[in-house]
This record gives sequence, C-alpha cells and structure tokens, in this order.
Amino acid sequence: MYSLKREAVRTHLYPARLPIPVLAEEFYKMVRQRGRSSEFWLVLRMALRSNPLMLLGMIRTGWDLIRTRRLNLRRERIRDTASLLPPAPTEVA
Amino acid sequence: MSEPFGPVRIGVYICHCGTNIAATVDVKALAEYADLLPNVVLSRDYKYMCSDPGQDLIRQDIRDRQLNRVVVASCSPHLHEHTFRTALKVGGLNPFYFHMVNIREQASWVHESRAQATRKAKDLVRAAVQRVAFHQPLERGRVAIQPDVLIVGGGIAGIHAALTLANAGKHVFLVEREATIGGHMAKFDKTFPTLDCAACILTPKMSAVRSHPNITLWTYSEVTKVDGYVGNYKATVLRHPRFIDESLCSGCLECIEACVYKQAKVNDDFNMGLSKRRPIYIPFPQAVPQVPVVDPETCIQFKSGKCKTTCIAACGDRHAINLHMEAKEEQIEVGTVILATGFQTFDARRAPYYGYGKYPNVYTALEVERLVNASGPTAGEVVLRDGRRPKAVGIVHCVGSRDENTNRWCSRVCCMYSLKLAHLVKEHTGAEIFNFYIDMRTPGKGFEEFYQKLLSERVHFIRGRVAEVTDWALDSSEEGNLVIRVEDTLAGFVRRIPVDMVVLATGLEPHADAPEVRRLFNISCASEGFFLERHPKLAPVNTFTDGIFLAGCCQGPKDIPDTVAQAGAAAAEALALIDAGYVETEPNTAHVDEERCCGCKTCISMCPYHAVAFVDEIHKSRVNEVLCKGCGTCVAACPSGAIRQNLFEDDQIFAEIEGVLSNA
Amino acid sequence: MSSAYGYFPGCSLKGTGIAYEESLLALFHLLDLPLAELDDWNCCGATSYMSIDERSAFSLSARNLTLAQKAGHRDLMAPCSACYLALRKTQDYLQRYPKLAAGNGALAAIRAVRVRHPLEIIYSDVGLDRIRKKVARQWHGGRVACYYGCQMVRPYGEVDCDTDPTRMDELLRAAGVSTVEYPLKTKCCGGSLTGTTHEVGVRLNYILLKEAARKGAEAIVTVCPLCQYNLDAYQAEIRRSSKDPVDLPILYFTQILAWVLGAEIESLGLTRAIAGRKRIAQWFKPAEREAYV
Amino acid sequence: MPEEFEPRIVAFFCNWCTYLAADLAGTSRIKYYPNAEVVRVMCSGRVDVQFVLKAFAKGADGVLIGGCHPGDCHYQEGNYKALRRYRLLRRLLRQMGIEDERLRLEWISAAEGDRVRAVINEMVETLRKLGPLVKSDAARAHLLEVA
Repeated sequence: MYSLKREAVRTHLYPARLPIPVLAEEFYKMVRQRGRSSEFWLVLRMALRSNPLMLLGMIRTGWDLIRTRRLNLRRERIRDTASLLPPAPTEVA
Repeated sequence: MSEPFGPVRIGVYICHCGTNIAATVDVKALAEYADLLPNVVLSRDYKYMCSDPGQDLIRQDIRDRQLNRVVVASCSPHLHEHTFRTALKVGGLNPFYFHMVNIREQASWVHESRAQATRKAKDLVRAAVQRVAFHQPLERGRVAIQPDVLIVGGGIAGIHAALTLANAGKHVFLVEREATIGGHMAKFDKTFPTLDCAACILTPKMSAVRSHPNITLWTYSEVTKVDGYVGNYKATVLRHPRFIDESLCSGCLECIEACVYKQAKVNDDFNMGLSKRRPIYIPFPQAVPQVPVVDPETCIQFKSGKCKTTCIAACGDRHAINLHMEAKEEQIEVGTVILATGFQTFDARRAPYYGYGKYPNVYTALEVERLVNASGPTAGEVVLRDGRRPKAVGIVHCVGSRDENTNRWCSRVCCMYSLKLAHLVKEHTGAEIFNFYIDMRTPGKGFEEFYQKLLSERVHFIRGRVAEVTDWALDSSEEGNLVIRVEDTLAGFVRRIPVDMVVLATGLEPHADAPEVRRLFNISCASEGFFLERHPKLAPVNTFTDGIFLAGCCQGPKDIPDTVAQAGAAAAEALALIDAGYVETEPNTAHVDEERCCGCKTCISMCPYHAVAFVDEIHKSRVNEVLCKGCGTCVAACPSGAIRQNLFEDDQIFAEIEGVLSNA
Repeated sequence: MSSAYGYFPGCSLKGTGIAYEESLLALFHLLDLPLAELDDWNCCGATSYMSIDERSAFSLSARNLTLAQKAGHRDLMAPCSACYLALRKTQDYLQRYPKLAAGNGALAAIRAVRVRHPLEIIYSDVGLDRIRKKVARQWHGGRVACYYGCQMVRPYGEVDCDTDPTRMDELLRAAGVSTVEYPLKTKCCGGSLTGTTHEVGVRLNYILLKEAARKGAEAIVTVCPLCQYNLDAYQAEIRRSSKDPVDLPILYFTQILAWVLGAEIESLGLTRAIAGRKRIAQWFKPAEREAYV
Repeated sequence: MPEEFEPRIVAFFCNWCTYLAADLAGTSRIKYYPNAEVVRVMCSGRVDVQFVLKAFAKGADGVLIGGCHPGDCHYQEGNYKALRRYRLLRRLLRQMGIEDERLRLEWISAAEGDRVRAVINEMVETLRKLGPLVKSDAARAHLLEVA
C-alpha cells in the first residue's frame, strides 16, 4: 500500500495539482526539519504549492477554528532536531 | 526361523522412491558408500523397494548371498516397516533382523541441498548398519480380539457403521450423547444434489438400529473411560438420567401433552432455538428411541418440588417416569472402537461483521434448514422472525471457512448446501436469491449439474467475499433492509445489495471437546483439530492406535455420501480384525535380566500399566509381557541396566548414536 | 521505573485537537492516573511521512519510544489514533525486522514500552466498576453514537475488537450515558482527504453524520482529534450541499466521561466545538441542584 | 570469513508424536537445517541419561528430545518421566560445563510439522553461536568416562 503510494509520489505518477502528494512532501519536509508539524502552516504550504484557490474554500473553516481558538499559529519545533536523522542506512529488504 | 550362524552379513537397499528420494539424495553415491561399511556384503539402489520386484531383491539376496541382516533406506517406517519385515520373513529370515532408515520424510523432502541431504542420508544409513548388527531374532505375540465393537456417536456415520457390523453378526454398543440418534442429518430437510428428503432415507436406518438384535443403543450417554489395547478395550459409559425408563415407556408421548407448562417455554435446541419445547420433551417426532426426556434445568418439580407432576399421572400404571432416576455407569469390553463423533458448526458470532445475533434476520444455514423443513418450527414456511416472507435473500458462503482469521480449511459442504438452500428458499418463497462466493466448489457426482440447474433458475451468483452485513442505509431503497456490502470481483466494483434475509453458510469445525475425546482414546488430532488418520490416502479410517477407527466428520469435513462410505470402510476394518481372531503385537516389550536386578524397585513406579511387579521370593522385579506396552520408560530408569527392551536394546541405540556421529 | 503513564500528545492535541488534551488531562486527574508528557517528543510521522520515506518514518517513532524508555515509562499513551498506530506499527515492524532498528538502538525501548490508547487504559486499568462508582453527575444529555474510526482498532485490535469495538459504549453506559448501535463505528472519517480531495472527504463525513442521526443519536463521540475535526468542521457546508439539517455535537469521550465524573466545565474545552453548540450548552450546564448519584 | 560452524544434533523423537511430526514436515515439504539426526524411540521416557551423555561424548554439539505434549503421551506419562530426567540431566551437564542450550526437551504433537522446523532451526542457530562442544576438552574427556 505505502510502497505503491511512495512509488507514485517518487515518479510523479498522479494528476497535476493533486494535493495529496504535495501534502505528503510538505509534511515530510516540515517534520524532517522541525520534528513537529504545525497544521496551519502545513495546509498553507500545501495549498500554495498545489492550488491556491483551495484557500478560498477554506476561509470559513479557518474562521471557525480561529473563533473556537483551535488554530495554533506557532511554528512548533523540537529542541534536539539532530536526533531526527535516521540511523546509518543498513541494507533493508 | 533360526539364528543364522557365522558372521553378520548385512544387505543395504537404497530406494529412489521414483524421484522422491533420488532427486535430492545421491542414491548411487549412498549405495557405494554403504557398500564399504563394516559387515555390509552387498548394497543396492532400486527405483521402488516397496514394489514386488524390490522385495524380491531382498528375498533372493537372503537366499543367494546368505544375508542375515537387512537395512532398507526409503520412507518412514510408519509406512513400510511392516512390508519389508514381511519380505525378510518370506525370505526365510527373522523379520526383526531388519532396520529401516527414513531418508524420504526426514531427508530428501526436508532439505534442499543435495550434498547435505546425501551427507545426512549417509549418517543415517551408517547408524542403521551399526545398529542392525546387534539385532536379535524375536517372535511376535498374539492377542485374541474381543468380537464386540464400541461405536461412539449416533449420527449417520455411527448408524451406518453399526448396522454394517450388526448385519455381519457382530455385537455393537452404539453410544450417543444426545437424547436421540440421527445427528445433524436428522435436522436437514432435503439432501443435495438429489433433493431427496433426508428423513425418508435416515429414519428407516434409525429404527433399524433400534430394533436390531445385535445393537445395544445407549443414547443420552457418554464414554468416560477407556483402558486396554487392541482386541481388549475396557470402556466405561456414563448413562445420564433421562428420568424416563426406556424399558417401560411406550412412546405415547402423553406425558408431554400433560405437562403443566401449557405453553412451551424452553428453547428447542433441535430447532436451533427457533421454537419452544416443554421441560419434558422428545427432540423430534421421529426420534429414536421414542422416549421423552425430562430436562431438570427447567422442570418445576426439580426446581421447586411443588409440581402437580401431571406427567406421571398421564403415564398411569406404566410408571415409566421416574424423577429420582440417577446416572448409571456401564462397563463394557470390546475389541475395536469406531469414533464417529461428528462436527460442530462454526459459531457465526465469531464473525461479528456479519451481524449474527445483532440483526434478527441474519440466520445460520442450519437454522434455515429447520425453517424449510416440513416438520420444522414453521412447518416448512420460510418466514422471518417478524412473520414476513422474505423477498430478497442473501446467502454468504465461507463463513468460518477459508479464512485466516477463523478457520483456514474449506468445509467442503457449504457450497452445495448453499445451492440446495437457494433452491429450496426460492421454491418456498419465490424470493430473489443472491449467493456470495469466493469459489464455487462442486466436486461430486451430479454436483456441477446441480449448480447449472440453479443458474438456470435465475439465482444470482456474485463472486466476492462479503465485507459486512449492515443495516446502514444510504438511501430510501435500503431503508429497513439489511445491506450486504461486497466487492463483485467479476464486475470489478463494490456493491451494496439490500436484502431482507441473510443466510450465513457456516463451516464445519471439530467439536469443542475433541481434545478430551482424543486423549480418552489415545489418538492424535491434525493441526486443525480433526482426528488424525493413520495415512491420508492408504489408511484413511485407521488411527495410530490399533483397533480404533474413524468415520465421518470427526476426521474432517465431508458430505453424507463420503461419510457413509467412510463408515462402511471403518466397519470393514473392524471386521477384518475381528474375523482374523487375533492381532500380532510388536515384540518391543521389556524384560528383566534377573542376574543384574538388584531389587531396588525403581522400575515399579515407572510403569503406568502395572506391568512390572516385584517378586518377593527372589527379591527381584519381573515384567508381565502381556501388560507391557513397550514404552521403555522402566528400561531408561533402571540404575543397574537390568531391564532391557526388545528392538530398543541399549547396545542397539548406542550403536545408532555412534553411527550418526562417527564421521564427526 | 516511573509509575506515571508516558503521555505522547502528538501535534493535533496542541492545535485543532486541543479540547481533547484539556478534557483528557481533566479526566486522568479525576481518576488519579498520573501523566507525564514526554519531553521534547517529535511528530509521529503519521501516514504522510510514511508515504515519502518509510525507514525514517520508523526512526521518528523509534525516537519517541526511546525517549519514553529513557524516562522510565512502562506505558506510552497516545490519544490520537494516528499517533497510536504509527507508534504501535513501528514497534511491531522493528520487532519483526530488527535490521530496521539497527543503528538507533531502539530495540530495547521497543520491547520495554507498551504503546496504549487512553480508551483502553481507562477500560482495563480503571474498569467499568470504578467508573460506575465514581459517577458524580447524572447525564442530562441525549443519546450518543460512539465512533471508533479505523486507525485505533485496525489492524492490531489491541485497544478493542478490530471489527466490532464496544468499549467506548460500555464505558459511557457505565457512566449513565445511553448510546445507539452505530454500524459505521469503524468506518473512515477521510483523514486528510477533507483537506486534499475535499469533496471525497466531506462525503464520507456526510454519510457518518447522516447515519448517526438516522440511528437516533444526538451527538457523536470520538477518540481521535482528526475524526473529531472532520466530523465537526464541515457540517455547515454539508447542510448547504445536502438538504439534511445535520447539526450534531462531535465530542471526545474524555469530555463526556470527565463531565459525568464531576470535572469543572471550564476544563473540558467544550467552547471549542464548532457544530451543535446549542445542544452542548444545554447538555453541559450544571443542573440547578446537582443530582448526585 | 571462515566457513560457518555446522553443529551436529542427535534428536531422540518419540514414535507417536514427534517422529510423526517430523514425517508430517516431510509430507508438507517443510525445509529445515539438515543438522539433526533422528534416533527413533517408542517414548521420550525411553531416553536414558546415558544416551544423552554418549551422544555428547561421541561428538554431538547438541541433543534434542522430542515427546508428546503433557497429557498426550501414548503411554500415559512417559513424557513426564522424560521431563524429570531432563531436569536432572541439565544439572549434571552444567557441572560438566556444558551449556543448557545444548540439551533441549520439546513437546511436539503429530500435528506440528512446522514446529519441528522451528525447533531444529532455532537450535542449530543457537549452537552456531555457541560453537562446538569440543572446545572444552575437559568436558569431553569427563563425558567419555561417564558415558
């Protein structure tokens, strides 16, 4: 399942403007660098990269979240980002 | 047959078993290797040692080359040890101057590297050659066979076996746990593929059992203890009290009518709980014996002691009803046993995604068997629990079969009985019928034709494992219905099919208490829990315990024709033993070398069969070879090496151990 | 060995799912179950990370498990279903393929730490009886549908039965809340689809909401921040597109339990709900004279 | 890297359960390491302490005893006797400086062909790590006089 998805992402085997792989990539970058994901920034980056018009559709939800104080604008990160890198590659099937 | 004089002269025979062995073991190299071993006068390899020409080789070489020991490297001794020993005997040599090496099951079939398999085969052959030099001539003992037979389980298998043996003039004890014989078959309406009525073919056999002079029928009874060995089994049968004396009851059933319960209130197991019965009841009208049972769990007299006991009044001067009846133990001696304990159906609750027990209109196949049955709870009317007639019925195959999460095996009968039910339900209701199957399996006389017939009857067949049965409605068309969600693997998309009745084709599995029964009779179970036959092809009704045979679904799922055939086979095997009058026993018993016995009595406590006794006069132990079963535990325990076991002498095994290791 | 449960919040509980964290802490406090948040925990990797680089995805969770072990926790609690699965899956895979763990020395941690979900912790470690005994408020709210989602129950089936989970129902009933039979309890909420392929995601949630209502539920109770968000955030949109007047409160099981066990209303993050606010206001107002049971 | 050490195992299998399991492994074509040589006895209860010592003395790196599961013994309780003896043996072997892993008692029923594979493979790998028994000549010498 994931191997298929990975392969599709790697070889760009998906319709243009499909946000799913973009989300995956952005998420990957963010977590790889900062150790945590920040929903707001993640969605923002995804939208900008795939289809900015999406943002319009998101205004209402965004407002709801702000209204209910559920939108966290802080860009989270962990202290020990060094420890995030995966171990020295070992041959794995 | 006298011990040949002169030095040990061993002949070694390597079997190719076609390519079964030759493909992985270098048989030529092996034969050449064996030829150089001490005491080996000749070593041959041959395509099929077990074949007649193969055995002739041995016989001739014994004659022409004066062999006095023989080693055959081929398959498992469990398969052909007897064959080759006989060959020695015919060749004029004591059959126990023989040792067999298993280079098929335990070498060629389990190793990939030719080099390694061959090396291992060499070790084993070398060990056998060293061992066989120490073999002694032995005589087989004979045990007389008690002609009576015990048959456990009164389903169609037990019934058929019992009648076969009884007609051959043998006395049969038929023991059934339920209050009537008939088993699962008695619950069926019609049988596939011929659609002849189950009752019409079963009930005559049931009453034949009842009236047969050679059959002692004990229903409501269980075997609780078994001792002895082939030809001489001693069994204890516990007869639960049915509170009605079979010898006095005339089967008028007036007591049931007279019961103070005007409305039946107790779930009727025979009808799968689809109807009610009274505390005093008879499982079904054609039950054998025609004798009611009182169920103390629900009878007021048992609960409060304040019942008017109108049943007893109704019975009048027959006095057949005895509410103080107690369980009774019967001791019987039989020579052979046939196990026909049958199966249980898969509990559909173990597959919660099919909604059995949650949605009232999800039924098991056995429940529907009762619904379509003319003598069933609805007199053959197929109606839902709320009384409606179903308009669309979904039959889900492989519930508890071919499923990693429940039972992995195919239950063999579900496809066909599903077809049968599809036909019957359509016939009774005219409803749309959907079969959901993984594969249609219709191997059998007239089975495929029956499948074709159903197709022509416009029954729908959807190929795909059902994901779930739910009452989740997506739109009004589904409101109030059960929805079957399934991937139609032929059409290639997921479908939602609204029906108002779901039938779960539950699979067959071993009885929950099969393990206890297995221990009781000292036999084995296969990995899925069904009783293990001696050989899947060549000894399908035998077990590894001599004199105990299998019939019917206790050995594995099968339909009625196969069950009856197997029951006949089991009866024939029993007859063969009985009419031979005796069995030859393995001479692998223990005996005490009184010179060496120091009288420490260690061995006495070792023997579970009390075969080792202490003789006070000479202050030494002695083995009763009739009682000895030849396990050798006492031999291993004896501190002074005074007890020895034929065929497993210390020096023989030491030689074998050194043999396997001596090229280390 | 610390007796406290290691607490792995996960990113959502610091954002859209903050009400879950608030009510969870309140509930564990009421049940005197000590919690210790994992220091410097990192994102579990969820499913998106998995779909770029599986091995480093494992190393992410491995890091968290190692932190937990270093902190001496026997249990690591992950309230978010996605976090729970990511951690549990890593544990499982690294045990089955030790090669994966080579280098980051996580294997020891993998074996030492149990990954658990609060639902199962409360069900097994506290138990229905103690919940019954501890009930401090009568539930004046309506009947609810318990929604388990997929990642928590499948594939491991350790939190609850993988095909027919019932523990949330049992807990709520023990707390005097009546629940409805909800056939879609383990269907998917669409996860991130509501953000990526919006229509697909919303349709899934529409089906979930509609069926809950059809079964007579007046609210849906969840165990996962993403499930809660998806069901909660798009109801207005659904009302517009379909003619169905759905407006169901989407609660966390921790909110109801904590409330019934007597938590302060402020501690439950109830004001953070988007849908069904009216009903929530009615259900969660301390009755004039508290009915103690 | 030198060629991997191939341990030699003598396996005493009871006729009714473990030997049949080994046959089943064969008919199911289950593949396992060829390091174990089977000596058939009627019951694990027949396995004499001396058999085991002899095996070690004559060059075995490990000894495996296979019997029926508790309660399933074809001879009612032979396997329990085997168990008692096994416990004693272990102590004895320890005193001789022979590691516990070298002697193994396993209950394998006639249905458990795959277990035969599992047990034998497992044992072979443990013994590969452990290395040959001979490395302790003292033990060998001692063994020889005992056996």
